[in-house]
Amino acid sequence: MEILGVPTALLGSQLLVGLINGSFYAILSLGLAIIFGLLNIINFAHGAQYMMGAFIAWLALTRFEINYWVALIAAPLLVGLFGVILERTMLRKLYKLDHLYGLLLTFGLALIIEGIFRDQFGISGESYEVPEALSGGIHLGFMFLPIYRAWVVVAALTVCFGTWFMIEKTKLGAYLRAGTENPQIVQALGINVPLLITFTYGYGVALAAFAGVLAAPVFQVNPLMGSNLIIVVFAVVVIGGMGSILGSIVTGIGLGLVEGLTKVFYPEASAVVVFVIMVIVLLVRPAGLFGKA
Amino acid sequence: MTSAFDPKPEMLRISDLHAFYGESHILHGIDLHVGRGECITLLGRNGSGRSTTLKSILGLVGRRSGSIMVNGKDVIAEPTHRMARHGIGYVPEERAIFASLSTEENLMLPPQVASGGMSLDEIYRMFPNLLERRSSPGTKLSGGEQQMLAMARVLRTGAKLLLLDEITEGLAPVIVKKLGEVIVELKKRGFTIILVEQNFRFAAPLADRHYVLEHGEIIATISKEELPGRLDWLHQTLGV
Amino acid sequence: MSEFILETAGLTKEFKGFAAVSNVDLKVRRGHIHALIGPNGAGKTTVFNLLTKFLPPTRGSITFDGQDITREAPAATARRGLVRSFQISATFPHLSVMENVRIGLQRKLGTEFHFWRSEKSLNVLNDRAMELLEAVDLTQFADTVTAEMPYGRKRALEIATTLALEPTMMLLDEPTQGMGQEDIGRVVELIRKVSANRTILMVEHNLSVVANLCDRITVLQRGSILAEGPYEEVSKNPQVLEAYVGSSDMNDAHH
Amino acid sequence: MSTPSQTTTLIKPEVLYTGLFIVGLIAPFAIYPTFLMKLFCFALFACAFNLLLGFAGLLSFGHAAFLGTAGYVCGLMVRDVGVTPEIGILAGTVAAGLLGWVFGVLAIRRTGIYFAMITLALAQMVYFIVLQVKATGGEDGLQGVPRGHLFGVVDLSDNMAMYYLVYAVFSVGFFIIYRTIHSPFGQILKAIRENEPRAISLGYDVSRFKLTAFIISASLAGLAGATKTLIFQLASLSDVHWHTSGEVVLMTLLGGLGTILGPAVGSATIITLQNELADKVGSWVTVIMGSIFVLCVLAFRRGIVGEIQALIHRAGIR
Amino acid sequence: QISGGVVKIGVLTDLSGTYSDLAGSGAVLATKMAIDDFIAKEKPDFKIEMVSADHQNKADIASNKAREWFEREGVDTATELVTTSVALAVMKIAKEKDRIALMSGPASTPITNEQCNDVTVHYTYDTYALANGTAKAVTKQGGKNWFFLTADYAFGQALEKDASAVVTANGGKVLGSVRHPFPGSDFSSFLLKAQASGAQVIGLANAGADTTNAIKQAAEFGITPTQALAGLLMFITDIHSLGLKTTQGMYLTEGFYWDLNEETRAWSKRFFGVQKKMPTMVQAGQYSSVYHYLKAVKAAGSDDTKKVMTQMKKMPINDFFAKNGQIREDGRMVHDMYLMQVKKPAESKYPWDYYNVRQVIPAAEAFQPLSQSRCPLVKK
Ligand SMILES: Nc1ncnc2c1ncn2[C@@H]1O[C@H](COP(=O)(O)OP(=O)(O)OP(=O)(O)O)[C@@H](O)[C@H]1O
Ligand SMILES: Nc1ncnc2c1ncn2[C@@H]1O[C@H](COP(=O)(O)OP(=O)(O)OP(=O)(O)O)[C@@H](O)[C@H]1O
Ligand SMILES: [Mg+2]
Ligand SMILES: [Mg+2]
Repeated sequence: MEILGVPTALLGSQLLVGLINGSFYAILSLGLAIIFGLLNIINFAHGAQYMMGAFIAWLALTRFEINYWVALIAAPLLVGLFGVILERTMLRKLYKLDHLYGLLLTFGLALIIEGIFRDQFGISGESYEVPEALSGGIHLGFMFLPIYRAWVVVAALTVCFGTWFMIEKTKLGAYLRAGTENPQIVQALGINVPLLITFTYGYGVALAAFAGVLAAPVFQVNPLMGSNLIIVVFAVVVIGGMGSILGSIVTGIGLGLVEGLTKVFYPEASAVVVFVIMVIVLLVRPAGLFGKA
Repeated sequence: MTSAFDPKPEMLRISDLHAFYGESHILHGIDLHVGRGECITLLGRNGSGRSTTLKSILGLVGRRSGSIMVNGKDVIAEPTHRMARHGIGYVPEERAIFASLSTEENLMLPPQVASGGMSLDEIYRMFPNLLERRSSPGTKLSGGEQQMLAMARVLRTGAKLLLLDEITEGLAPVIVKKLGEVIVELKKRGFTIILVEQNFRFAAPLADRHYVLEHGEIIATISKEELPGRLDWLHQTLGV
Repeated sequence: MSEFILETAGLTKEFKGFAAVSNVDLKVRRGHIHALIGPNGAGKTTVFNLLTKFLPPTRGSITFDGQDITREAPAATARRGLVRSFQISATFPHLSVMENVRIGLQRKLGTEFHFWRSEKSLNVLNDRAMELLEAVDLTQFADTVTAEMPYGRKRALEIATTLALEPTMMLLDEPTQGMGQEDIGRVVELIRKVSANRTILMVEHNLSVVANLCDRITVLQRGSILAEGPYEEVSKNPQVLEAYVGSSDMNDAHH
Repeated sequence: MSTPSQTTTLIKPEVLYTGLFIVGLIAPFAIYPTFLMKLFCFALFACAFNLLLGFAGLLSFGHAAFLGTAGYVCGLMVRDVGVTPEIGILAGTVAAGLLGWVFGVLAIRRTGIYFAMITLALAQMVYFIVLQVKATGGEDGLQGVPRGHLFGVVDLSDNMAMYYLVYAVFSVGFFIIYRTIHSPFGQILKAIRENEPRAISLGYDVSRFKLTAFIISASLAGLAGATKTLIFQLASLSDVHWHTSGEVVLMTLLGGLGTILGPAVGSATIITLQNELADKVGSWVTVIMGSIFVLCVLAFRRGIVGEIQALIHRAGIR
Repeated sequence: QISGGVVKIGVLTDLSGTYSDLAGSGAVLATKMAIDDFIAKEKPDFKIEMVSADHQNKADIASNKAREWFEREGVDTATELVTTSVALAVMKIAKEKDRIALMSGPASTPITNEQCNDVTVHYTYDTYALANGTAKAVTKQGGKNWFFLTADYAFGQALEKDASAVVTANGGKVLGSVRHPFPGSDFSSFLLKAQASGAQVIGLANAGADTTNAIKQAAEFGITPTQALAGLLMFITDIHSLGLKTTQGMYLTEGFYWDLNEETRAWSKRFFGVQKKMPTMVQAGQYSSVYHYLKAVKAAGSDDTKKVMTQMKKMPINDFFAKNGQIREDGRMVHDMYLMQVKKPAESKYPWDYYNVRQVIPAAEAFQPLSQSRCPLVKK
């Protein structure tokens, strides 16, 4: 069977691959959306923090023989802590200002982080082996699915929906949303907003690092692995609606799929398809697919 | 004016409070006190520093100095979010309704800091408008509805010292009247209230004492009893 | 010329099934100061938004000066001479007071797109701007950055800027909100002064202001017109008293 | 966004600008002209960008598209069609203006971060097209553009001749920006930035103003790009890359957002640093650039010119 | 008759970007070594200086720097010049200013074809040599059916075109190709297409991170054992970063390998002592080209461009890098190339022991023959 000259088996496998990539988008854009939602900061350093996650996992394995599973917890914690420090020392000073400044600061941070890693580890990057327990794959009939990729989807979606639940369905979420709008008043109501903000940034950053550890066995761990991804992830967040948690998750997965399809039918355009969609979406639905106008 | 024989235990005492926004010095040494269950007002022209006084109590100004005693404890060094734990509730003049939250979420947002907060039912009975708009997002409310919500939000928390900034602003007379009743009721229940009001007709009968501010200083303190005699003076200074 | 400058017929605005304004037939007589009052949430601001095209009506029509303006763009309506103020003061905070007024005056020159022309070409407006500032008693603030002025003065400035357009009709949304008594007095006088030769529609909760200024009052409740007439008449209407004042004496509602 | 307050300058603007103009005339005798030319191109680019961000409050994150497109158009016209350089520059500018019109129509309906993102997305598409189209030479860039003879007469391969052309282009561009800011149009633009609903209610068709500003800014960015192509005799992909869009934001911010001279000063600083650091610190360039960003945002938000103005202002008060 | 009494060599390279590992600071080091060795060995009567700069892969920065060097600082030759856009820009300026451009890093064939000029030497390798070497050898060894994974830009397309031609010429077949955006990070979709094509060999017509990611993911999706990968533009640094486990068995073409013989080992170990990495062919070529240039200057007794160029073309190159290397009239330096196969992890005995040399491709076959040249300088 063929659809538009493409065998359905191939199409199926492409969709599956799209879903896998979508999971990465989802988890990265979720982190961005949370940070934007609460801090009103467009975290340009997100890509660098993702890269840090991957590098920490690699360093842990090669220098200290710390395995993947420990790294999966430890790297986000470490990077999250790094995020907490950044927030306490720098970002904190920008909340009252225009979005622009947060974007610029984190842009600068990204340059610094990437520059340092590049100086330390070179540009070609390092290779991280798929952990023993997840190596190999399953023959699905239409394709060979590496077990690790399946694990990525499961892990990413679990974390995404867990986070979504925490934010949308608990009081914490209401604090977060209210804190975005008027931190002073929320404080006056008795909520420790600075702490809340610090932890949120830390959490968003930790999500990036988590994605980084997930990505380490899939992609070559290199200092620029995040900077190439980040622009696309921005687009995902914007299409989903800035600050919308569910929006970022769903859009992340959806765009992964769309991109997968583009790779089948018009591969050259797969790098811009996200941007084309973004322009169309914003013209039709100004606040993004899930954003509130 | 401060009588040593004041029977009511002191809820709040402010001494020599200075406040700054950036470079500008707004409050120049405010001294005032409120006993438990009292209601006082801060009067003054636009820009005289009434709102700033309330904000300074909560630590929402750039910088402040002096002392702020709540229940006998100096809290000036404490961060804003701790003030609610001391039982202070605040209705800001700009209302500050959260746009991304629905009316009910706005109501449910503040944590309960003490017992004695009003239940949702009580609140909806007091402000039927809110019941009707309970699931509508905060910013879609009309000006007056937002004002009611801001007031209601604080009543839920059980805060015992209420700082109310221009709460009658933009409200229809029927609601203003109701608010007056609410405040009388609150006083009865032992709440302590600081009112900042333009609507003197509203504030006058409620207050035990009036502080008149000008350029960030208290220029007069008028007790309830003295009020009739000072009306002319007030009229001259404030145009009341 | 019709005796009514502004007429709406069956004006309705629904938000997701909730009718904020329903079937309002509002008629504003030329030259009047007309007040729109009503309990909170009655739909007054929404009516304003409809009249000035900041919201599209769900149903109904709006006629201004004999023209149907129901589907016009907001800026076009403003150019017709139907100009609004906002419930929260609306100035250009980082421009000087003089510049604020000139923004209003500038349109007449027809050079607003002339990016090649020096701004000195705007100096011809200065005299008129000063006149307007004088009218609202702001001459001594002419060079002040607007943000630094007290609230009441900003409202006055807003009115001056609006006047610069020489509007046939002004819509004022709670012009005295947040003002001290002395400012209220000033603004009331101001409105009275500028009402010469033009029509004013205002929303106002301060009934002493309404009693003082307005020729005619429309009372909205739950999106519909509850009563209409001169102050004396409306203030005796028991329904109005109940819905709006909450007592049997309108004077209770004066600040 | 911080807005410049009306500064009491000790020096009259006319004197200041005349002085600077004369400095520019004699500069190439002291400083390497090619470097100066590059500097002027980026200064013009940043000033054009600042017109939009600093005076209309619109953050375009895709301005490289105009710089690059104009560069390619000018290069192709001069190299392949064989027109004289001034026609090439004109063509590039017009192309950028047209592109600006397209971007503008699509983007100005949104504000804030959405505006930035739409412009970024559109610019990414332009990047994609430039990468794909044969005529641009893909990642090799458009190479070997002759400088040619200005009006068919003046040989521009002489660096000094080229310098004065660039200087003239910059001066004209800068004057247009200066004039636009201090024009009736600029006045309305400021009003819109300050309070958009109010501007509408005063009868101004806000989107037309924004669009006009966008087109002016895009055209001038194009002017800079077209000139740049002639200077280096090449147009390359990095001109349309989003990094360039980011760089111009940095230049503007570093120099002083919403000040007239700021972007020029900022771009001069960045270009000089890039040039000097390239030899000295090697791979640490990005780290240093990043640190400047961070420092700027945290400590010198008003930018170089903004800080100086504030100093003068303070001195003036005392 | 040396201008200013100094021969000044400019190293214009990518110190911070994508190519910084394969050229970058290693190329600067190689240049320094070449100068030091030359002074020690040949005792020249002129002074030699070196300047270096990071062009950040931007043609305009490179162009600006090169101009400044030539016009202001009396630089006699701009060297290294990785990234084609940089190379093309600088060679034009060199021509205009009558100076020399020595290119070790860039890969594009237009440098010695359409764009060629008489002041440029393309020294180490080019896409033709790599694609040709690998594709021919693999096809000949039975890898008849090919599928290309191509970076969607001029460079990738050129690689694909060159390699396809070689495959068909040697009796192979190209079953198809897929263009992926550049840069990409996830190649699984494209690899699945390649897999579905049933080709024996998947040719990677891309470079850098794209290549390494594709290789890695091919292994992950179980493609590699069944289908073979052929890297058309790979460097030892890529192998180093991917590790032998993922790359074992791959074919690639190199212009240099540190572990070829005593000479290469000796030089490379000195290099390693400073850089902590073994040299790539670009870095080794950089040394060789600079040394050769200096020799030509000495021989010509002048740093005049024309004289030095003539001298460089006249003298054969014989050092650890090349045996009987020759600079042709189109500027191409031709020398032997090596077809390598990546060792299995078990075969690797010591650090950086990565390759088995499968074939030495003689200079005459390794590069595009002059007869096919599109360079106007070539008299036909
Ligand atoms: N955030 C701020 N930054 C700088 N100055 C401020 C700020 N808020 C208030 N001010 C200034 O402080 C002074 C006192 O303001 P405050 O709001 O306390 O006055 P108020 O008595 O409440 O009057 P109003 O009726 O206007 O609310 C005013 O001059 C005002 O301009
Ligand atoms: N955009 C909207 N979406 C949903 N509901 C809205 C919207 N705007 C207004 N409403 C509702 O419509 C009703 C009328 O609002 P409006 O702002 O017109 O009241 P108002 O008469 O001006 O009241 P107030 O005196 O309190 O300002 C209110 O109940 C409000 O909650
Ligand atoms: Mg106040
Ligand atoms: Mg209203």
